[in-house]
Amino acid sequence: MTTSKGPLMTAAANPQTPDTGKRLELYRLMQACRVMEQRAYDLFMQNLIKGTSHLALGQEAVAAGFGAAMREDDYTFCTYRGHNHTLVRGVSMTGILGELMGRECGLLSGKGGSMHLMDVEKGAMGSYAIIGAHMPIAAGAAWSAQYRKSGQVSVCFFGDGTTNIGAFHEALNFAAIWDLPVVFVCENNLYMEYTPIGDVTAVKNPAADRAPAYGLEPVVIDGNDADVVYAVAQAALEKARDGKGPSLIEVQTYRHGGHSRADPGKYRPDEEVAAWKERDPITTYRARLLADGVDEAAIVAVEEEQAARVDKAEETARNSGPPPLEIADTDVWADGSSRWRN
Amino acid sequence: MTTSKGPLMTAAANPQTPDTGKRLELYRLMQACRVMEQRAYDLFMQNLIKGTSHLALGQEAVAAGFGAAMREDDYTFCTYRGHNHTLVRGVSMTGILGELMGRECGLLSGKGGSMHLMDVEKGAMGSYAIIGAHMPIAAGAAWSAQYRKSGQVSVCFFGDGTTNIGAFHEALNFAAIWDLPVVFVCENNLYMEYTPIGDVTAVKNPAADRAPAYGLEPVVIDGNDADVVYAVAQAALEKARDGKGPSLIEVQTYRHGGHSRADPGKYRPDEEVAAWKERDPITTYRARLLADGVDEAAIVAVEEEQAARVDKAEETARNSGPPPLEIADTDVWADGSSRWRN
Amino acid sequence: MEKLSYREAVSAAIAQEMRRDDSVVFLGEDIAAAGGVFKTTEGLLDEFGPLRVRDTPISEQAILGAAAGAAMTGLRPIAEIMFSDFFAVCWDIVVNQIAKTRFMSDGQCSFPLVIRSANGGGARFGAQHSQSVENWAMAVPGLKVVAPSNAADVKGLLAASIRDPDPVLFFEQKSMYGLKSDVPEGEHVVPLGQAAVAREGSDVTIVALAAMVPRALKAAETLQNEHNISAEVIDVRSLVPLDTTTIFASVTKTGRLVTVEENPRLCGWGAEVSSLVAEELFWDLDSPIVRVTTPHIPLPSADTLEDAVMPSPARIIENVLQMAD
Amino acid sequence: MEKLSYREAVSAAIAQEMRRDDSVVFLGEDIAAAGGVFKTTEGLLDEFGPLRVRDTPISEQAILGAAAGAAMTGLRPIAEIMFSDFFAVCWDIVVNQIAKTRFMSDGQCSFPLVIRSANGGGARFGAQHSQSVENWAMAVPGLKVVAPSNAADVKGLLAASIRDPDPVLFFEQKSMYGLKSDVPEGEHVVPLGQAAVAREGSDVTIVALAAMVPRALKAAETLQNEHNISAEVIDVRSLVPLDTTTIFASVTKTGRLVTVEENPRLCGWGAEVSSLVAEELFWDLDSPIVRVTTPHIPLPSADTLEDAVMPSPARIIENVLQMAD
Ligand SMILES: Cc1ncc(C[n+]2csc(CCOP(=O)(O)OP(=O)(O)O)c2C)c(N)n1
Ligand SMILES: Cc1ncc(C[n+]2csc(CCOP(=O)(O)OP(=O)(O)O)c2C)c(N)n1
Ligand SMILES: [Mg+2]
Ligand SMILES: [Mg+2]
Repeated sequence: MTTSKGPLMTAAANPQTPDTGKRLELYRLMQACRVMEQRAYDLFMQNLIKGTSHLALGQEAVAAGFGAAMREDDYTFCTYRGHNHTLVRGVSMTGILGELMGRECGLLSGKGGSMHLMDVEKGAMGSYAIIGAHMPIAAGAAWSAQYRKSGQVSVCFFGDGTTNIGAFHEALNFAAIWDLPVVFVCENNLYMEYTPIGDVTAVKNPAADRAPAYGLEPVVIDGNDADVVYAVAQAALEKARDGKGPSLIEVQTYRHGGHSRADPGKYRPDEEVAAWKERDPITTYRARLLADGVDEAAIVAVEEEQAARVDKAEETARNSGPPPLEIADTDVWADGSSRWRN
Repeated sequence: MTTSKGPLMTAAANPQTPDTGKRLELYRLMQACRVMEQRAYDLFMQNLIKGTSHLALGQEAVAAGFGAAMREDDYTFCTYRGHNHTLVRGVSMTGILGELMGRECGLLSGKGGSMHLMDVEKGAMGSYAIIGAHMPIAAGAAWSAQYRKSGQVSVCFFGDGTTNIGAFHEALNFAAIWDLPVVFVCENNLYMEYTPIGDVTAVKNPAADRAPAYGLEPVVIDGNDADVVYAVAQAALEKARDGKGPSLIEVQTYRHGGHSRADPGKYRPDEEVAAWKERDPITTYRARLLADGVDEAAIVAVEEEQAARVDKAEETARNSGPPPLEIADTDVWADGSSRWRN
Repeated sequence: MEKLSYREAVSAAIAQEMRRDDSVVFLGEDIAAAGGVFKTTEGLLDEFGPLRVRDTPISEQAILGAAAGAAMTGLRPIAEIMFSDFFAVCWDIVVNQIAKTRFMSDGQCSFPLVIRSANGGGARFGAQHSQSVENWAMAVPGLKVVAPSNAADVKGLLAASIRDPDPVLFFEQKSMYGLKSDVPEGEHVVPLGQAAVAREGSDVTIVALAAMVPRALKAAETLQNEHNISAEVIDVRSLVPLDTTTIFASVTKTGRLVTVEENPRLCGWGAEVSSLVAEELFWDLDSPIVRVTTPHIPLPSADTLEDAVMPSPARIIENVLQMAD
Repeated sequence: MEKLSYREAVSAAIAQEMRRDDSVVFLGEDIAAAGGVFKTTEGLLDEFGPLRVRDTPISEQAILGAAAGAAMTGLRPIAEIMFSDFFAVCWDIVVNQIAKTRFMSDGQCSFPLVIRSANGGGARFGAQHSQSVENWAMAVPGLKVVAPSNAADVKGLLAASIRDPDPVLFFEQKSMYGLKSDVPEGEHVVPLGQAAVAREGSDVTIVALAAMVPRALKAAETLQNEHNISAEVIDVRSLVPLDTTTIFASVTKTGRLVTVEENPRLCGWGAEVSSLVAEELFWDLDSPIVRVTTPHIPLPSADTLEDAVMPSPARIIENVLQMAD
């Protein structure tokens, strides 16, 4: 791990233990993500979710850590693997599952799909399915916040594989020269789809080793430790809000499953998968809470609450019909239509 | 300047003095570039060159240093500011001036223009006018050489402003991971068109400070010293030919004129222009040759030869007619036609 | 009325809109301190300052990404892509992000932004700086596409584009930057989606865009004077929304249609207009529909070659005469 | 004959060509070790080794730039762009570099390369992974554009594309990957630029491409059985070169033309074919030319919505019947 002495690495090295309320919130957010995505997996198996879907099982601490640290009006930009980043902003679980299932109750009435979750009111500014594209867009939202002096920060999540595409480079340089309030979070889960990231990347840490190319501090943190993520997120958000510009944070984590629905993930050594499952962000966090004396009943209450929540969400989504066909060609334009002629 | 200890910086710090024959060749190449581009400027003023043109007056040592070091079958990829890089590969001066003038004798019969000079037989693989685009293409030619085990090296020239576009990033990473025999040469002339490069770049040395992002040695050299450029070019070419992969070399230089035909270059402080003109690569090299005991007659002979050459080239081009109109729609396809239907 | 060049009308429109709306911001390469490589944006930095008029690096994806993100969050950005050929390096942001996100989000967000760009041939810049690419944009759902043929329309249509709640690609034909014409003084806004009848006529309808409009008008004049053919010339002005009402009314009257476009041959807006008429006004047609285009080739650089391939008044006349045979 | 899926025909063609020509190399994301995300390239790494079959980073500009540079210098690269939507991130290399450089260089260099890509809708992938973008390519001079409708054509046309001295964009319709059909065993090459008469008929010509061909055939069957209308179905196969001979022969015979395309409405190949016919076969037409397309919208994700907007046999039938009225 890089051992820089900047504010972010300091936060990573000495994460202040948040109060129990916050820690239970982190646990709750992770649980919510976990049960929702496990349910999504089951719904696939029943062919109730069509198309594709990219789960982040195992990566929940990243979404939760940032979700817990962000201000209500901050912006999230994420990817096709963005169910969790969207959910932690307070977005409806029913809306998300409904969208995956293509139902009327879906967040986007079935027009977006699993790769495009978005809830502008909650600051979930969209999930983008073209690698890297959302990075300059996130910078643009940060520019807007800077111009409007709103104090909002834009947080942009992406993967290790994304660090090799042109838009990554342009967005980082752009954000740096304009001191934009944007936090770029690279979730290094070791794979670009089926290819180990090291096979296609000229440096060891695909994001952190590039940070100096943009005048930024190299930062690599443990993405399976919600406390660490939370602490670093707070530091980066504060830095951005203070007008001190962007951050690039490399978060080491792992997806338990394959890249997408179609992928059993067999290209990964069994021991590697086993080792990371040992480091499951949720079970380890649960153990830590208990060790730190948090009441098990409070933990179980969170678990039961989220289990009930996902059951309810699934039920509502199942009972929701397909979207009305009339909406298929609406909302191309601001007038609600798709009319291209008079 | 970066003070790395790698082979390229070593070559830059202690350039071996080439023999007099080679030094006169370097001088001859620089003279050829200078007189050709000065003539191009005059031809503009007479409106015999239409459209636009981007001169590299003041940057000749870069083209010359590489031109003198490259093997006959190596590949050059350059930009709209590529008259010199093309010329030094042994390309016809008449062909170049003729192309700028849109004449039948032009290198491309008037179909390419000043921004697209190309002479495949000489290894001048094209001048590209979209910023950054030729960088992955140069990598591709290097890949081909590697696959064919031909020992050829691809040399790719571009400007400081080009380091901020996505293709730069993709090409560098790609070349690095495949150990491609390609030398990327960033001619840092301090300006991206009319904008000082520092205003739009997150690091001080736009290329060298990014080299580590691709696992490469940071290299900054004096691009107005033909001996230094030649030595570093040799080292980089050798490294590439030995299978040791790509290099990224930042060459500090300056264009005496504006960005293009339309630009008087007024955004630059007078003292800056004056200081760089003091460091003219040609007059300084001439003085050095004399100081090192090279016979002035030999130097003058080179000058007279090139003066005569450009006169002859201009005359031939002036006497050449416009290209036959029939060629306007040929050579879209390999069969020579532009037929898109049967 | 004041006489403005096509170029001056650009900055006039931007200034007009920046004065009335603080949320209008402007970014691009060399647009601020240098006033634009085509000198279309001179004076804007001085009047509106460096927070609203910003020079960028050569990072077209970042430029348009920034515009997109800003538009989603309350601003009305104007972005310049210096030459329209460069849309190719940032096409994803245009077609996959800006054009689609409102639809995908079920209408949750808007992209009130304008991307201006210098388009088209005639400047002897060679194949990578001369394309007419308004067709690329027309083919993509979610983009409005505007291309003015004179200074008054530059001012009025650009103002309307900036006010429009949807993303507009605004193509300035670079060969026309120097042309001066009358422009209404004071606030001037021309609604999008209304073609102009540039010349009335009764025998044949010539539909043209941008730099092809003056050529069509020239052809129409010769057709009248030398061949006694009365050509109606329609300036399309905006490809999306497309004013089929005006075009159809003319074709219904004349029974004959010629489209004149600078684009290469295949899949241009001319094909779209032609096929619309072939579907909806078939029974009104008195003769085949003719498209005049540049051949399906990249543009050559030499002046003589470039002039030979772009549609000329002579080529338009020739086609109309053949049709009348 | 052997039964191959559309998917298997891809690797069959690549293997066939790699065996006969050492200069054929193949690169793309996850195409080697993983055998492709659509499993179209399984076995190639094993047979041809890691020097000829190479996995790349997510760097589409580098992938196509590498292919371009390699093609200029003696190789015959095949590059995969995983989804055709991603052409937008590397469009410059395609349209400004690969398509133009032969012309600009006065014929000095060739680009014998193939870019394969999974194209089109029907997989419920949403708007950024479902577009049909063959039109984007057709509009650009210098690109050949191929889109097969069955496994035999995948093998034969892909082989021909690899042998072709010009750049070919090869669109594989992802909704068809699983479909099996008869494919000639042994060497199989289908020349580019020849449309296929997929079904003979005399009353109306239906011109279709790729996944629309089976839909057109289905419609033709119903038209025959239920309405006694004899429809001829033409599978265009390659948009550039375009086989106007076969299309025109059919329209001359039937006097009626319907084009069926998956693309959004504007400026598609259907408009091109329609306007060609409206210009050159006007007097042979017995009724307006009709284009059936997806509406001018991004594709929605939900299965019900996606099915509703893409051209269906029912929609084709309806259009033909209206025409016959
Ligand atoms: C421009 C582009 N190229 C390729 C893809 C296909 N693709 C989708 S996800 C993916 C891998 C991304 O890896 P990474 O950035 O590490 O993110 P992760 O999936 O691991 O979260 C690829 C190649 C794409 N969506 N966009
Ligand atoms: C993609 C793209 N964006 C913008 C331009 C316009 N443009 C041409 S040259 C240039 C400046 C390039 O600066 P630099 O890389 O430093 O090279 P120099 O001209 O100084 O040699 C720009 C912005 C272009 N040709 N291509
Ligand atoms: Mg990853
Ligand atoms: Mg420069």
